[in-house]
Amino acid sequence: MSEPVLRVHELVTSFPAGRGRAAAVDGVSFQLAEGEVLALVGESGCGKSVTALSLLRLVPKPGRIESGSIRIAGREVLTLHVSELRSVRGKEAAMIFQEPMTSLSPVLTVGAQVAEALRLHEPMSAAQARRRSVALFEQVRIPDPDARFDSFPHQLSGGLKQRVMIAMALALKPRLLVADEPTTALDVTIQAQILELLRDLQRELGTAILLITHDLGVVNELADRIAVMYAGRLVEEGTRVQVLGEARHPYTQGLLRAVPSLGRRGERLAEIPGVVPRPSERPPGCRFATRCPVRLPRCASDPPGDTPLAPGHVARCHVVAQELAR
Amino acid sequence: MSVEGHVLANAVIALLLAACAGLAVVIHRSELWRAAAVELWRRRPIALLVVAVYLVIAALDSISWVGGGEVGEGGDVLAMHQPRSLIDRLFPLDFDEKSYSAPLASVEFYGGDPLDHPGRHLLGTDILGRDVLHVMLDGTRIALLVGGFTSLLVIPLALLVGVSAGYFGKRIDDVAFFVMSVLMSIPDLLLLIALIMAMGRGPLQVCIAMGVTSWVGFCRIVRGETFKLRELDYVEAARALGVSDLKLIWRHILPNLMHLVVITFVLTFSGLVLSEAILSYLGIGIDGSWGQMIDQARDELARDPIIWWNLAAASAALFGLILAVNFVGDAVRDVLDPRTLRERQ
Amino acid sequence: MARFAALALGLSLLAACTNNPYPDADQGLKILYRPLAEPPRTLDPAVSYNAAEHQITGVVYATLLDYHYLARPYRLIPGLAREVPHARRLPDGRVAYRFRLREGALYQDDPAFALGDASALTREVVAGDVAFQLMRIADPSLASPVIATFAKIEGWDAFSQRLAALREADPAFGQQRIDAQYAAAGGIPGVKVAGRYQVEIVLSEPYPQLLYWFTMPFTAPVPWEAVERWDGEEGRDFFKDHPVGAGPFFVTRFDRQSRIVLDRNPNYYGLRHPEWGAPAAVYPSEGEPGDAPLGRLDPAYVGRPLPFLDRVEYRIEKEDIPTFNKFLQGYYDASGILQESFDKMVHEGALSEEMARNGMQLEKSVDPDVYYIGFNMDDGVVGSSAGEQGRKLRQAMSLVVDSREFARVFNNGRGVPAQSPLPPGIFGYEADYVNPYRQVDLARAKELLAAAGYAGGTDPKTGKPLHLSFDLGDTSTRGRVRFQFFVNQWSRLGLDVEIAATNYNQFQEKIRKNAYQIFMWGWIADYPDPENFLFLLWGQLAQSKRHGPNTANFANPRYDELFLRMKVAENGEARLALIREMRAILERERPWIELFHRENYTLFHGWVRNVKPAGLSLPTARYVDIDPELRSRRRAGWNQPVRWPAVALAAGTLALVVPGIVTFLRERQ
Amino acid sequence: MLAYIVRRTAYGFVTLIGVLLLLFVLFFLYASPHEMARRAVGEKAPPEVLEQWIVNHGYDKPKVWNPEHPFDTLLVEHFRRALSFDFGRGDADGTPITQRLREGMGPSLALAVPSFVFGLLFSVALALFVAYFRETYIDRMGVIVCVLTMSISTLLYIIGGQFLIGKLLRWFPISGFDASPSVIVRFLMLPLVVSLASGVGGSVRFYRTVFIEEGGRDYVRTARAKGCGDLRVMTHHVLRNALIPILTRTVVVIPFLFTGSLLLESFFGIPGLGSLTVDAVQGNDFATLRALVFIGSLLFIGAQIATDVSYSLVDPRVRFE
Repeated sequence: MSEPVLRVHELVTSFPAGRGRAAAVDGVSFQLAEGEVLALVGESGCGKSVTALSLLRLVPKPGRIESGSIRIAGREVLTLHVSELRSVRGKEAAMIFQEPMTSLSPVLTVGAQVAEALRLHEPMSAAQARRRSVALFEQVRIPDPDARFDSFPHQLSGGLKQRVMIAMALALKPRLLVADEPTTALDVTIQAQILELLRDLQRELGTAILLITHDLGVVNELADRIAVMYAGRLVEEGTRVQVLGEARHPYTQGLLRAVPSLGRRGERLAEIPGVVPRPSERPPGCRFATRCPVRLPRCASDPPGDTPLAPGHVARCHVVAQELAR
Repeated sequence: MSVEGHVLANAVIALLLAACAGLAVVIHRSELWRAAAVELWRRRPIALLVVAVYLVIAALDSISWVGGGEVGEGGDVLAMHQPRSLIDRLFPLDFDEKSYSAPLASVEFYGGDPLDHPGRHLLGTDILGRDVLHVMLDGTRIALLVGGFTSLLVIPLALLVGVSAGYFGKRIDDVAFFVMSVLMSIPDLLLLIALIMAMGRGPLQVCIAMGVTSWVGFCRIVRGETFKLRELDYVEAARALGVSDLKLIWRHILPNLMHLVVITFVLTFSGLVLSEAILSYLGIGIDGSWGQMIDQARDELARDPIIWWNLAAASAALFGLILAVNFVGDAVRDVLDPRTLRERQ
Repeated sequence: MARFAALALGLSLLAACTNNPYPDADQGLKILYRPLAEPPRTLDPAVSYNAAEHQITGVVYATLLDYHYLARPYRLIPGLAREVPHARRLPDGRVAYRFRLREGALYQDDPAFALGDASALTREVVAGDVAFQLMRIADPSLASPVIATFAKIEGWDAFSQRLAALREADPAFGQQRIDAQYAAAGGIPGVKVAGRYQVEIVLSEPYPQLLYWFTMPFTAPVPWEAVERWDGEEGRDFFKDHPVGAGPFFVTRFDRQSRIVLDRNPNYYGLRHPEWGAPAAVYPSEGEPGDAPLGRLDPAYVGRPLPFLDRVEYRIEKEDIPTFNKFLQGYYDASGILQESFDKMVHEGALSEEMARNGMQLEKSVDPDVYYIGFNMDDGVVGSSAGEQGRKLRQAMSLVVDSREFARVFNNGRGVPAQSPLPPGIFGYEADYVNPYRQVDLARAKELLAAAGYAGGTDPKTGKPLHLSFDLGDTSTRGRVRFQFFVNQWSRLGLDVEIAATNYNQFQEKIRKNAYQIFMWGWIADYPDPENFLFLLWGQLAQSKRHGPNTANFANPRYDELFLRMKVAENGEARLALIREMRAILERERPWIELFHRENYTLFHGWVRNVKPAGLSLPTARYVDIDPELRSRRRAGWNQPVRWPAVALAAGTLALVVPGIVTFLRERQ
Repeated sequence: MLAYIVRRTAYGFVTLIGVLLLLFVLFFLYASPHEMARRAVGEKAPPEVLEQWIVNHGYDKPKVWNPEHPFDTLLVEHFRRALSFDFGRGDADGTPITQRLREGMGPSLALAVPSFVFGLLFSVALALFVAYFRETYIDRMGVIVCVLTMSISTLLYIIGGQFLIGKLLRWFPISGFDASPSVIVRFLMLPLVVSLASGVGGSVRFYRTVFIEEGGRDYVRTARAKGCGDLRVMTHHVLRNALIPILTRTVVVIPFLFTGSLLLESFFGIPGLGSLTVDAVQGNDFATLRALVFIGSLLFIGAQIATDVSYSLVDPRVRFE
């Protein structure tokens, strides 16, 4: 197998908390192959978005990446010089964000913002940039693309703005697209359209996508593989079928139970009791221990290790390990 | 200050103290405000203490009565007929020297004649031989009078106008808005000057003039916030349920404005005190203020050797107060309102 | 582009880094730089009556007579007149003076002269102009402060009244040309123009001091064209801002608020007609014994036509500290000593070594002036209508004012404590005279106050300390402190004196309108005669009655009678006796609290030549010369900017900030 | 757009009328001509002198209502004078006010314009710098320095500046003014430095907050994600967006320009409108003061309108109809 598009190893990203710092992402490792769609799922506050931002070193101050390794297309991002990093951003790996409303600068035309992305990486004239941008608009199915080029963000609907974001992200045909909750802020009908667009474009361009979401419906639509994250760590990872169909980690199971359409018929729609602990209040052992319905005594003190369940399917849970051992 | 003046001043100070006590009770009762106060104290204990010291000095300097004390032969007979405050009474009645003396000096600065009170003038004496420390302490009262008394005039008025304009809208709002835009379109200092010139010079006039100029800012913020609050769901719901306007304002609008009032008050305070210094230079400030001291002392920098203690004392006193208030102001804003006001500042 | 702009900005900053307030091109010119504390209110010679303004009007207008620059006691010499006229006794006790003007003296160039002759830029000074100016003084609409001084000229008051009546009767009359109006009013019978160059002044009674007035700008010839033309209408200047005279300099730039520039007048008779050898237009060849050693009789100057300067520049300098600092930097040529810097400048009565090294010169003189606190005698409390009570109050207040202490605190001890209005150097001043009410005696003052009915300073009517107002023409905090000194002294008596300060112009207005109680003022002699001081208290010149200079409105029949006799008496025992009696009246009545006679210390830079302190407000610019080369050299030496703090500040900031930047950038990798 | 400008100007005019009314109330109704006369001539002036003053200065007409000549009133006169810019003569020395205003305008602008422009550029640059290093000690130090400098009275800046820079270091003339192009710069330097020093603290602190806030917005992240460098982010994105609050602040600062100038002009002997104001205050010159307030408001209203209109230039979301 060739070098994966993205390889994350033992990533730790921290934020100040109280007197010290706490790791929002605490030793996360995963990789993403060419053309693959990996969904990173979890409740809000579990560190998904920070992981996504860490990939392009976009963690906002005062957060910072403490350790680990991030390789995009074989280049180590964390040690890149700032100027090289700039050439990775947008060209090798692009990002779309949750809020299309605020992710575009309100004082520039959307066309200018897309053209900027192009001209930052490839020398071209303004006219060329405009032509390419309009073509991109067409590609992301924006109606009347030429006129839209000169629109300001506030003149566009949310869906259109997200299409502009996608156009901007895919402008330079990056090998990796990080999509941070791309549909959360949109209406349900628009959500479907955007997902469809993403899927089509992914097939067309062969871009690998890291999809960050808490919506398992979206995951089901798009993802090849799924990684479940809880309190800064991955708790279960596997193919879509493995995780959605044969979830073993109690947290994943809880998540699935909380989704109406995927929950088993006849059972009460369940919620996971409690909330995600704050980074500074995490238990020393398994982080889910405080909320876990089936916890063992050792869960509170010993961090669980990887338990391989099937090829590509891993869970981190003492209970699963115990069951497996039995 | 005239003889009746000091009685009035005593009454005002009593009122202010009562208001402070009342405020303390209110703060203590309300969970939210108490938490804010605790947080404030945690963030800026030193600045708060400094402000408190100024307040105490001003309060002590505001309680005055006539009589007591004796002057020696050749002393200032007039002083015996004038009210003297608690602060004044910390100093002997006849504490003046003939002219300049350096801090803690035992002889006059020029000529070297022995002083009447050698080594007892901690900050020296000014050109007329007055104890600089005494003059400086007296200035505290003026500064706080300018800041505090003005706000006391302004806040109720601004609340009244701002809330009714924001809440009732229509004609009331039109009128209020017009008045505000008229006042706002006159540059502050010019308006101040015009008002003082029209009303005549004097402490009360200065306070009123400052009140009028700072009123607009208060009022604008209150009005805008009331607009917003009026549209809130629970207020609309209460109105739909037939709660009377007055009760609504009292229960839902006013309490939600208080944090803005507090923040604006603290933030305007330093501006007011600094403006007074400018007025003093123009000769329409309040007698005995630090601004006037600074203005007097600017000649002294030209002396050779220079006389620095007068300027230094007044500037330090002014600087200390403003700095402390500024720090407290920032903290108050952060504690009470992390966002809304920052954009308007 | 941005880099270029930054470079240009930096360079221009470097270039601007000099404290020279004058264009570099002016370095080589003989320009005398002088500060002016307030913009001149008026440069109309008929109205202007203050020392600073006279420095300007005195060189713009050429007077008929002048004082000898160096000789002391002061001596009259002819100016525009060919000789100093003698009094000619006429029947009925009248006296006449005949002035003969020099023929061919011209005014400065001015567009106003087109009014008389369309092609003219200037014209000759003629006798009619002298008469015209005298009529202007008499013109009631001008409110000249010296209108009463000339009342002895025959038909003076009648002329004033006729003019006023004509204007009153017909509003159109006032629209006529100004000289036509005067002609219609019939002129002043006592001012007779005889031919083109002669004018005779007839006085109804002897007034020997009259001649002194002809050294002052009041009586200098003024062309009617200028008055007519500069009327302030349709964007034209006012005559008071646009003087047109025949003097050695003329105004070429008048920015009221910032600067006034006087250039040498090429039409000046001294320059145009050196062959005349007019004594007032050449540098004198003799003086006091002390003048030669002090370089005031330098052969390089003696006998040369005046003026020597190219230009005189006045800058408005409202604050005297910056002004003095500029003097020290060499940007003003002469200055009084700032009280604040006295100790540095003067050491035991002489120039300090440091200053002497800088080539500075110190001139000391006691001015023929008197500073005093006056009571408005028309006032019901402190005035004469309060009778004995008022007198005792004034006496008590006089007894506690310690002028020696005042001089010590505020004037570095400069100033002679005044015992009477007469300063040293004026006939009638007696050094051994001691005024009993001018010796500080608190106990006596309290007794007198009690006798006046204000025991302990309490006003029996209100039961509170007696409230008086001290009206002053100085709003500065600096001035306030001074006045507070007196207030503090009076408060020792328990009197509550309030300071009511306005600016000087407003104060004059207040005085003019008799709206004051206690005031402080000074008088600088117009001419060296006791009459010029004692008339300040002559009842006929009361401010309230005739807008005269008797600001105290003092009116005492015996004093007035003595005054009239003293005025015309020759200096001698008889005159001294009269003065003594007048002095005794003042001593008892106390319309004034005499404070001090100023002791004047003036500093000059080494490049200023031919200076002689003149107690009278004589315009000196005519005689003074400047060595511009020496001035440039000294200025350059004194004003090297100290640059290291800028470097240090920049370095300090960098040292503080750079580590942060470095760390920041390193962390970003 | 044009319609908006017209409407905005019309309201500005109405406001100006309001200002005039206020002045009338203050100076004719509240402080009657009698009182003005008393203050100008003196508390103890006899009544006939007061009357004379009032007549001389033309304040002897009926105030609001004159049954015989309805337009011959102080109110009408007051409005006529202001709106025709013919302010008559000063109460203090009788010089035509309009002439003084015209003379004063030049020096005032010579100081106000550079101090405004440089102040803005300098504080924006400094704020960008500080905001760029946010969360480092440079930032924290910057904020503290800002608060410190804000807490010092303008008077002290001026006195200190004259003493230090003018007297001790001899960099520039201590005071004075001369409009000749060869020397004007050196006269303006010291007041400029002082005005920068006294004004910059508050501005930097405000702009820093703006920049940090804008710098944390989502579109900035987007720009970074597509490969914008820090500098480009700051200039193309943050600064462009921050222009709106900067503009708002500018309007707030304009009157302070006047305030600052007032002290500066008077201390440094610059014969502008500020000095004129100080003279008017000290000379109880009500007529001049009224004219100055009117002119000040006129300029300020003009500035407000200009600002409102220029919002449309920096913020496409603003549309006037």
